[in-house]
Amino acid sequence: MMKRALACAAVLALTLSPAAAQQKSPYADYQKKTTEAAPLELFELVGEELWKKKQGPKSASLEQCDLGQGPGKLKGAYARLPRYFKDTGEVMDLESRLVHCMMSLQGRSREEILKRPFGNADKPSELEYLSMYVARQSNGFKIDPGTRHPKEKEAYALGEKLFSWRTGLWDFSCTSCHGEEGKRIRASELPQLDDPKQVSPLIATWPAYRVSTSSLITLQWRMNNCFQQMRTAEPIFGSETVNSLITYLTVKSKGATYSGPGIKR
Amino acid sequence: MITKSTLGAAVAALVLSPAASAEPSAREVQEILKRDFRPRGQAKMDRMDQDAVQRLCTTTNNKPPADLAKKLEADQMRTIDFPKGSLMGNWKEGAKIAWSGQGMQWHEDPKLPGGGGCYNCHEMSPQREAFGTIGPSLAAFGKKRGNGIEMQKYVYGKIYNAKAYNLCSEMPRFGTTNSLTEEQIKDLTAYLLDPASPVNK
Amino acid sequence: MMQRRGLLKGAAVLLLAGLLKPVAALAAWNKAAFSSKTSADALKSLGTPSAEASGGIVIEAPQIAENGAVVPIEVTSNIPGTTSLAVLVEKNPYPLVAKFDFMESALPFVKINAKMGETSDVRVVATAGGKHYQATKEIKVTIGGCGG
Amino acid sequence: MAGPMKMRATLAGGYTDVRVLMTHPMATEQQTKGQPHFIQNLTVKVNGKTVIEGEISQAISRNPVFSFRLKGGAKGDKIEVSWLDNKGDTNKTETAVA
Repeated sequence: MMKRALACAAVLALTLSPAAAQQKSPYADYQKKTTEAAPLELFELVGEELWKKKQGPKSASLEQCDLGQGPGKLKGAYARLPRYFKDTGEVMDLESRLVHCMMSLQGRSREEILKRPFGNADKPSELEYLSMYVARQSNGFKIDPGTRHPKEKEAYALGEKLFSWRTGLWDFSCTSCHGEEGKRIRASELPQLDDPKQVSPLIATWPAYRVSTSSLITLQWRMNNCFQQMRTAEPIFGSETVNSLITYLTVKSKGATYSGPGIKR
Repeated sequence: MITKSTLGAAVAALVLSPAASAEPSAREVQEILKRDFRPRGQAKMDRMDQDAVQRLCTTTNNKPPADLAKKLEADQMRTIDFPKGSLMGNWKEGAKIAWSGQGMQWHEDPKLPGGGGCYNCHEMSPQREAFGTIGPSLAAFGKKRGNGIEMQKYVYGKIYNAKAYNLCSEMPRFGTTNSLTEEQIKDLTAYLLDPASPVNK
Repeated sequence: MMQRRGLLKGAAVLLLAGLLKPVAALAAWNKAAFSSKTSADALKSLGTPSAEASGGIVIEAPQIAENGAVVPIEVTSNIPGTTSLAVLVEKNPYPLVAKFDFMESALPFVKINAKMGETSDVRVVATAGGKHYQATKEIKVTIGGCGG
Repeated sequence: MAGPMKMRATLAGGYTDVRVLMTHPMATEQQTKGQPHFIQNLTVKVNGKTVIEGEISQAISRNPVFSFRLKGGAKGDKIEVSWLDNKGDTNKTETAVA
């Protein structure tokens, strides 16, 4: 039964842009119903347990983690990331900041934390569970990443530059697939990611539960997987490159209402 | 902390125009990429070095000056190794290569044969309804254009190194990068040109 | 395959070993119905070989599902005295997906996520007052977008 | 051993809405080369009394989510949901109607 799903035999060709798709896609009803029925709460629950669990050499929880709104303040915190953090001197997205908190509060090493940054259906990663839990507390908040600090401006500018930077064995840039409206890769519509109208509904629903693989996916994973398909070397988790691309896309989505965690196909 | 950084930003905005202060140079971007990636599996760090073609297409937003493009296209043409005789292989093998999207990724076994991933971007045979639209439709390609030796040479060369024909094409250089073998490219050529191929039905 | 294992026997062994609470061991699972390869056979095994079409059964589901791995299906019976609902996907290798018995204050309503191998009719059979009723709804399944 | 469950039971215009989530692979024969692993039975109890008995197959999606409805109900009613899979593994969760 599921073999056919793996054969990648798509039947329906969509030419709608995602923005228009919200009203017109034949899948709109399916996506709405699947979102309502997705087991997101399960993962958020595990994320909450991990947030409160005492771990690491310092046997501490993450409850005092400062995601930009003060220690332990979770409401709306995710919607205001990425942003510049004075204590590290870097622009950080949620996952980078979580790694920072695990290191500083729990005394754990970066190597140990990032041994398995991306999980699978059988075993999501700690960072994926935590991302779901933290992101939920921003549901309904306006997306408002940092844009005023010079470092935040730098991150945006680097992200913009990287977006059209051709690289890797096959000469691709992000714009190869995401630079024009109305294109498809196989049967999947490709959003034009430098268009705020097209990128904001996507940014508003990460992290997400991926229906086709029953796994949790985050923005760090999304960037990593795009580079994998671009046939580059592997981007380092939470590096300036990855965080700047996330900053670029999130700033493009500024002002939209965060409605995640969501589902992806 | 928030007040402070806001203040800092305001001061910075007064002193410097944000675009001028923030925009990294191509050299800086290249250095950042070398720092922020690591080799994994078959994907080594040399993949992060922008070559002249990638650099020119990036800096000119894929619209290079004509004379420079001509020169670089000629360089790229010299990378193509045209075999003697017919360039048409087995279209049935070509079909498999066109359908497969595998190959050259860091998690993949480099010993396994790679695919062309052609359907990611092109319409080809009516047998496959899930095709992309990043590249032009290649439906009935040989039927429309014939399959003489000049056409064979064009198709073979285009798959081998698309940049020899259109410098800033989005199509990978399958032969030049050793992503496909000579035999595989011949099979794909047959898939596009052989009258028996489903592409031409 | 699991059909050969025999749940009750397995449970009895576990019970003897003191590994399973007795309450779980009481559970029954209609192996014959769930192993049937056609919905007709499954319905026979459930003891509902024939059922009359009824507008009292409402199947709320998307007309077209992007991915067969998760298809939300909501079923309500407005037929008075409904005591059970069975959900079948006609074209699945084993059509019977689930069967629920409702007692006491439970309303004949359930919402599930089902797997569908391909476009198929979904059939719901309700039992009320010893009689059987049914309704069907087609759900199209597009198995697309294997990328990211 | 079994992964977490989560349940919510809320009063909604004349009935109690119960939504329950279970962590389970719900692996099919095809996925496992003939060694499927899936929940077979689930039971819903209200204040200790069984009100729903479900028998389910491998065609229920991974990490099952079910919604049920109970006539009437009152704040504080104790709802309990338990499951048993084909390998003899079980889990249960309970909550009070809010």
